[in-house]
Amino acid sequence: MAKECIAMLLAGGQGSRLGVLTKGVAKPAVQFGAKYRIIDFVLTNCAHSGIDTVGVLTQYKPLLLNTYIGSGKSWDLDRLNGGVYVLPPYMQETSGEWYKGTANAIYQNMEFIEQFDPEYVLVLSGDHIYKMNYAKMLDYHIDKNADVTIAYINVPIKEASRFGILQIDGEGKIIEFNEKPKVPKSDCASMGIYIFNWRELRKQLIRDEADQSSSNDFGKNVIPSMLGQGKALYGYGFSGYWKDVGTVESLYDANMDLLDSGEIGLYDADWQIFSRSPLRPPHFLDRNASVTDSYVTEGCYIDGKVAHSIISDGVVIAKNAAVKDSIIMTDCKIGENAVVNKAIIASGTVIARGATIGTNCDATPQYRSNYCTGGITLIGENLTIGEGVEVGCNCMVTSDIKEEK
Amino acid sequence: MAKECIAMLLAGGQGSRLGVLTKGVAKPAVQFGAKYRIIDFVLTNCAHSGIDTVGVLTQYKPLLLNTYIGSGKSWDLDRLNGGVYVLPPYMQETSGEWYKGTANAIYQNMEFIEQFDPEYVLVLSGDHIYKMNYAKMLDYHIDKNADVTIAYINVPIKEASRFGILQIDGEGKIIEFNEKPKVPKSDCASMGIYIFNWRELRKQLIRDEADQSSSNDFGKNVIPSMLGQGKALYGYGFSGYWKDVGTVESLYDANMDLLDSGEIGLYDADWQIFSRSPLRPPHFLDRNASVTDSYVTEGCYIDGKVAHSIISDGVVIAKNAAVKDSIIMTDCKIGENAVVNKAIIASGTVIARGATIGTNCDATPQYRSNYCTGGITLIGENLTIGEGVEVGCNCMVTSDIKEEK
Amino acid sequence: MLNTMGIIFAGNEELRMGELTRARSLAAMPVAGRYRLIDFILSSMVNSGITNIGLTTKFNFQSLLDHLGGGTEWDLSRKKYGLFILPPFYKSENRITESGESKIQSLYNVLHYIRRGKQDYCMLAEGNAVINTTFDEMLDFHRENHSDITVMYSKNADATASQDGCFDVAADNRIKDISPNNTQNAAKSVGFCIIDTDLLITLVESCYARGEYDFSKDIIGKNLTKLRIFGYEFNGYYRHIYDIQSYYRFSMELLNRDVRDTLFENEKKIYTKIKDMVPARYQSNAKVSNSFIADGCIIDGEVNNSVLFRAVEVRKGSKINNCIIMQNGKVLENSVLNAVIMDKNVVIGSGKTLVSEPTFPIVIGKNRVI
Amino acid sequence: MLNTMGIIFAGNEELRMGELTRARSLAAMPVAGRYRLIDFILSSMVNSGITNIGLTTKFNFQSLLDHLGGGTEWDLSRKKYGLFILPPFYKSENRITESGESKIQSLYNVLHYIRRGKQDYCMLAEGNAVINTTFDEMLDFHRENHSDITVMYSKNADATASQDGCFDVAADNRIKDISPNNTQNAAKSVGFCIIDTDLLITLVESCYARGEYDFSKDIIGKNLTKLRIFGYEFNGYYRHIYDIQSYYRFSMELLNRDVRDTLFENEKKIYTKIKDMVPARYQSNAKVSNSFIADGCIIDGEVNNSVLFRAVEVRKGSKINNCIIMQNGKVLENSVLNAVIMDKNVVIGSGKTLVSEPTFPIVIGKNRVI
Repeated sequence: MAKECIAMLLAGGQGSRLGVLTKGVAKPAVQFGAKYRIIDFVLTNCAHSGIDTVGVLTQYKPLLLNTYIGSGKSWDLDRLNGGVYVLPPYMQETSGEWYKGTANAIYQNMEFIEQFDPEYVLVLSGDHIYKMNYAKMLDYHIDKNADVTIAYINVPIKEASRFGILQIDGEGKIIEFNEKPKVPKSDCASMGIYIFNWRELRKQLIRDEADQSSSNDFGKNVIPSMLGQGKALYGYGFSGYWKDVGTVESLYDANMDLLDSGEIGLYDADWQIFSRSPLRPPHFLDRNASVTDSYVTEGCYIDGKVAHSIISDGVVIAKNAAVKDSIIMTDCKIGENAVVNKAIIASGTVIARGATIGTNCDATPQYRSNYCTGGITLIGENLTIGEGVEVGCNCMVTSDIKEEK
Repeated sequence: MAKECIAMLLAGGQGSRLGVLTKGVAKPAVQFGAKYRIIDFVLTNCAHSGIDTVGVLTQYKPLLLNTYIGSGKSWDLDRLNGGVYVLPPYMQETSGEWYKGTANAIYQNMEFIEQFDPEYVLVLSGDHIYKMNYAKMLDYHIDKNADVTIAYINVPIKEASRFGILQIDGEGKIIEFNEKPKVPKSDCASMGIYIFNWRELRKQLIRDEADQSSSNDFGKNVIPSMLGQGKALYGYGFSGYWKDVGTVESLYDANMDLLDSGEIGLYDADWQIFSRSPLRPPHFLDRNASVTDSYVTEGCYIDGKVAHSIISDGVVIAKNAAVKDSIIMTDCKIGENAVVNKAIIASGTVIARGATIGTNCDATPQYRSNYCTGGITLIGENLTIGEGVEVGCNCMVTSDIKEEK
Repeated sequence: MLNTMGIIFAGNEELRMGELTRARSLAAMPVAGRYRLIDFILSSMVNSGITNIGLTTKFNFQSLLDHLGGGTEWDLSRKKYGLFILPPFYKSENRITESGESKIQSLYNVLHYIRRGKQDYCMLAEGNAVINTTFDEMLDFHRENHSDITVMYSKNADATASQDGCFDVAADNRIKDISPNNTQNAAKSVGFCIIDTDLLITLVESCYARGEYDFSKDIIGKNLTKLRIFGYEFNGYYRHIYDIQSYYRFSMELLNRDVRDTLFENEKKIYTKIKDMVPARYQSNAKVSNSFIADGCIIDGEVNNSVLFRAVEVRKGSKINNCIIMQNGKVLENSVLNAVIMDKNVVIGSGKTLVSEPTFPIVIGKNRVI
Repeated sequence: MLNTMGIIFAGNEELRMGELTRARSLAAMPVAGRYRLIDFILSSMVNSGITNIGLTTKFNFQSLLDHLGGGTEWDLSRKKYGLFILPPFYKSENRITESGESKIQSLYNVLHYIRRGKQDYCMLAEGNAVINTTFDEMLDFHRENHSDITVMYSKNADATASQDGCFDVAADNRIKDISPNNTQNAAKSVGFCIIDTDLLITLVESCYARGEYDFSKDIIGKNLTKLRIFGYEFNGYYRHIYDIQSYYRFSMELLNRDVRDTLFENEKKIYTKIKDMVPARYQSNAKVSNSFIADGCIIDGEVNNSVLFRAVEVRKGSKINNCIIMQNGKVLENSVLNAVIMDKNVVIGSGKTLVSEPTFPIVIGKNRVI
């Protein structure tokens, strides 16, 4: 059952810059846009690109991610030949080792790849929001006769130093690659999406593994080394919505982009975003509800005011509560007269009646956190913020706050 | 979705006493009885006992085992609520650690168990061949109001020192437990099957984990400690076929038991042994074939002589070849005039024409191996034994043997 | 409840449902924003631990087939037993359907399926009931009373809904008589009964042979003295859907929190086919109250006292009151609707007015553009 | 081949199959030890990358439904498209089937399904073909020739098997005429064609309206000059099963290694429903040669030139020659069978003799005890 191209999805990172949001789950499993999780976008891309075999490399708190992926049915990846496989680190005869870097993670799973005998291997990361037809990128790769093709996107030059930056010639060939350069020479940022010829990748992984000084990372080691060896590296330009949701602020912004720009195109009938839906009834808006400019999904009960917000399944918003510019995750409860402003409330949390989140910027300096920038307040999962409690902006709450007596 | 009882199946061991058979796979994934794998028996037990939630703890080379288990559909364990979950070791915020012992493996997955909020946890190992209705054992456990119930079987007293040995009183209460005692005080051997009250187990696991001197093993540490604490431990007697297939010889014997005694009862319509079947056509016996006292499964082509043997799927046995008292695994090819006697040939191996395996006991002392006792010859997977080569008894072959020129 | 098999009569075709059941069986009727009618009884059986369930079908069960698929979403894609859709049987010689109109004929046609099951009890159920319950206690009752047939009844039930009539139930719970006395407080059949499987086979064969096709009269009524036939009272919420009014009435009852909670906010879930849908989107001009809204809707108008199925669009300036709008319904700008039932894919142009009273809802058939 | 939808005519009911198709459609006929006839064309379509497949059905398709379930085992349990079983459509007013006898009537009844698909091409196929092929090249041929309809033909084919007749195919591959010349070397229809979807809808509607129901005559024959209709030659192995002789003949051909290899030892698999079975067991007195044996068999007698389906038992002293024994067949001690076809669950007692010639096999119906 040889496959032309299989995908390897790097989903092992903790995503520690997401603060308390990744306390219990790996970053790709973080909720997004009311009913999705971050990984849905990449798995959906695979499904629509006709890539039916995907290895998902996990190691950080994979339980929820594994359960969420399940048989892969939700992304049409429960295939007879192929499908989705979760690949944790494992023990060999003598010992086991954790994934050291992105390249090492693939290296440790060469045997998995071999069983499909693929021509090409697509390497993806599980923490970006975008829609991309990998089949077209593969056509380009084949057309260019490349050893590796790297997808890139043009970014504002002032942000370029956060990325791996490509310099490409008129033919699309990469002539220079710099991982997070201080002085970027172009605005072509690597999206962390690679197509390799498998035979070549195999060689490079073995070579990289043997190099004691390597940190076994694609961007830092393998790609620069291949460039040095004179291999054929090509850049594949992508234009369209693409967002790295690595920080609390960028995750918030990407959610708000859904509401404001619609650029990601949730309504594209030919490119439905697949996700694993919970089984809940439609939501109910009661007599006092007012909901505008918002996404609301199943199982919610709303009797309060919701403006410009994203409401996940099973959320209860009581009478006279006011939620604005916020992201409320699964099964949160917002009590009567509570106010939630520009906040992310992680799943299962209760904001008790009269509590105020994110309105007074000077309040609660003790919760201020470097994770939260741009005036965003982040409340962790399964917490209770007591009656009448106030939490200020740029704060991150990681444990219950009791009402003041 | 609270569950009365969930199972935790320890499948992480390498099973190194099986020699070359576990070179590429974990022991529970080793083939058995033409179309089964060892783990099928325990998963089948769960299915027929009405236990619909099973965590499979893996860490040694889990790829084939994970792929084999898949969605669990083959064992009716692809359930909407519950089903089968593969649980590898994972990374926490600061670090990850491999499973140190059987108890530690469960300890590391307490969060998994908690989500089902079970009353009882059944702990199983994935390397025994037996049929058992765990529902009856659970009834017994509940009836006795036990903290833990241990299934035991009566063994010949001379073998008792290989096992954990229970001493039980007239009520079934365990009054003493000795792990592999030199001088066994009874013939009641623990089968490594435990039912715990989950609350009690949780406490014991935390306590055991805190004990620096513990090797975090149920038989060595947790059970003796609970006995010391005066907990209510009961023994549940089992009679019926039960075989630990931990060594090459015991694996061979268990296969031969299938042929000779039928004690395991493959034909019990109410207790079908479930397995993941390959999709292959019926097998074909050609004009020169002679097959007696044997099991043969799908996709085979046989034109030679097969006596008292077990032939897995896709095996080809050419004209005038003679296979006797042997176990031939998936996709092996036995060439013309080859002779295979009392051997286990692992999958994908070619015994070229005229080769002789296991007839001359004095041949090839260089391959003699401690793994192979009782006159059994073991040939590893995907090897080629060249034309006319002879391999003696009690030998283990781990690499190709070229024909002598 | 592992020793019981289920038979659901999903072949009913209610002419009183008019256009709504023209191309689908009643059991496949969309209800409650994202479900089909069959989901309720099917889920109740699954939640009772019944894993061998057969559906008798008659005409036009394509939408039922598409909805149920292999049964996976109801946890009925099982190795042993599972969900069986039982199409009508034809004698090939003369191409005449034997499936007929009555429960007894339907049962006769699926006797091969009933015989194959190894369960001692058989639960017979109507496919058009809205209910979320489990039948464990009813089975216990059946066993404890050494009952041959146990019929579930309710005193609250909507009388017109009862398909198997009313009963006189004695103090010892035995059914004394079939009663014509269809009053408010009568014991009305809820449409579910438990019967010993062997007995069912015998009764069906003997009735069929004699051309007696009325379940209530010929199986219950005629055997009241010969067999132990008991009534089991059910006090919970249930509704039968059998005409447009009962459909509309139930849909409006969903706006009561108690009804929603009973059916959906329950440890026992109502399973249904899952589709990928964007969350519901509320635009700047949305004004929605007292309404049940499914995913995929895009609302920029006013919606009150209504049930909106998946992917319904209500544009700016439109006002929807007391309506049921099924999947992919579209109401363009500045239209006014009151007491309208829109089947799937109906489009209401801009500036239209369709107003009736809740006692007489307007029904618009599938795919219509107005 | 993602731009093609498949329609399989699985409603055929061949009276020439006698007792073997009394309670099952021909497409559900057990073949080759563990398969059903439908598996071949279904797998060939799946292996060609067709993911939207509809099966037209007519009578008694219960066994087909049970076999196919949700389509999982053919990789057809897909989010978008997948496998659709299309039961006959009835007008509810008068309960008259519209499904009719002909392909054109069948197609007319599933036009709603055809319209829903977004594929440009439609592959029409008979449900009774034994074949393992892919249709990619045929589609390329169809496109390259700007063909409206491409019909697969074979010169080797068994003439009586052709349902759509023979053709005169010109050097440029265009079909010139429908030929009555059913000779050894004629271009005989294999029963598969590719047609542009929009054209198919138009043609079916227009034929149906005029009461023209003969696909070969009314769609191919009458349009030979108006449309570009091409023949595509297929040289591989295929067989149609249409009567007892063709069924028996094909089963015996399975004893040729070439035939088995073509069908089964191929990168492209024939998918089927998987059942749990013990491996085949050979006892001490077993003497088996030139036979195709499925799992679950227990053999202690002599078996030659035969096909044994799953869980067949042949006891000591019995001699089986040139037989086909379907699932759960049992031959007790000391019986002699030659050229017998046993349907499922047949039991032959001990000491029986049932002997015929391969040119005239004895057929024993399902569940018989002899």
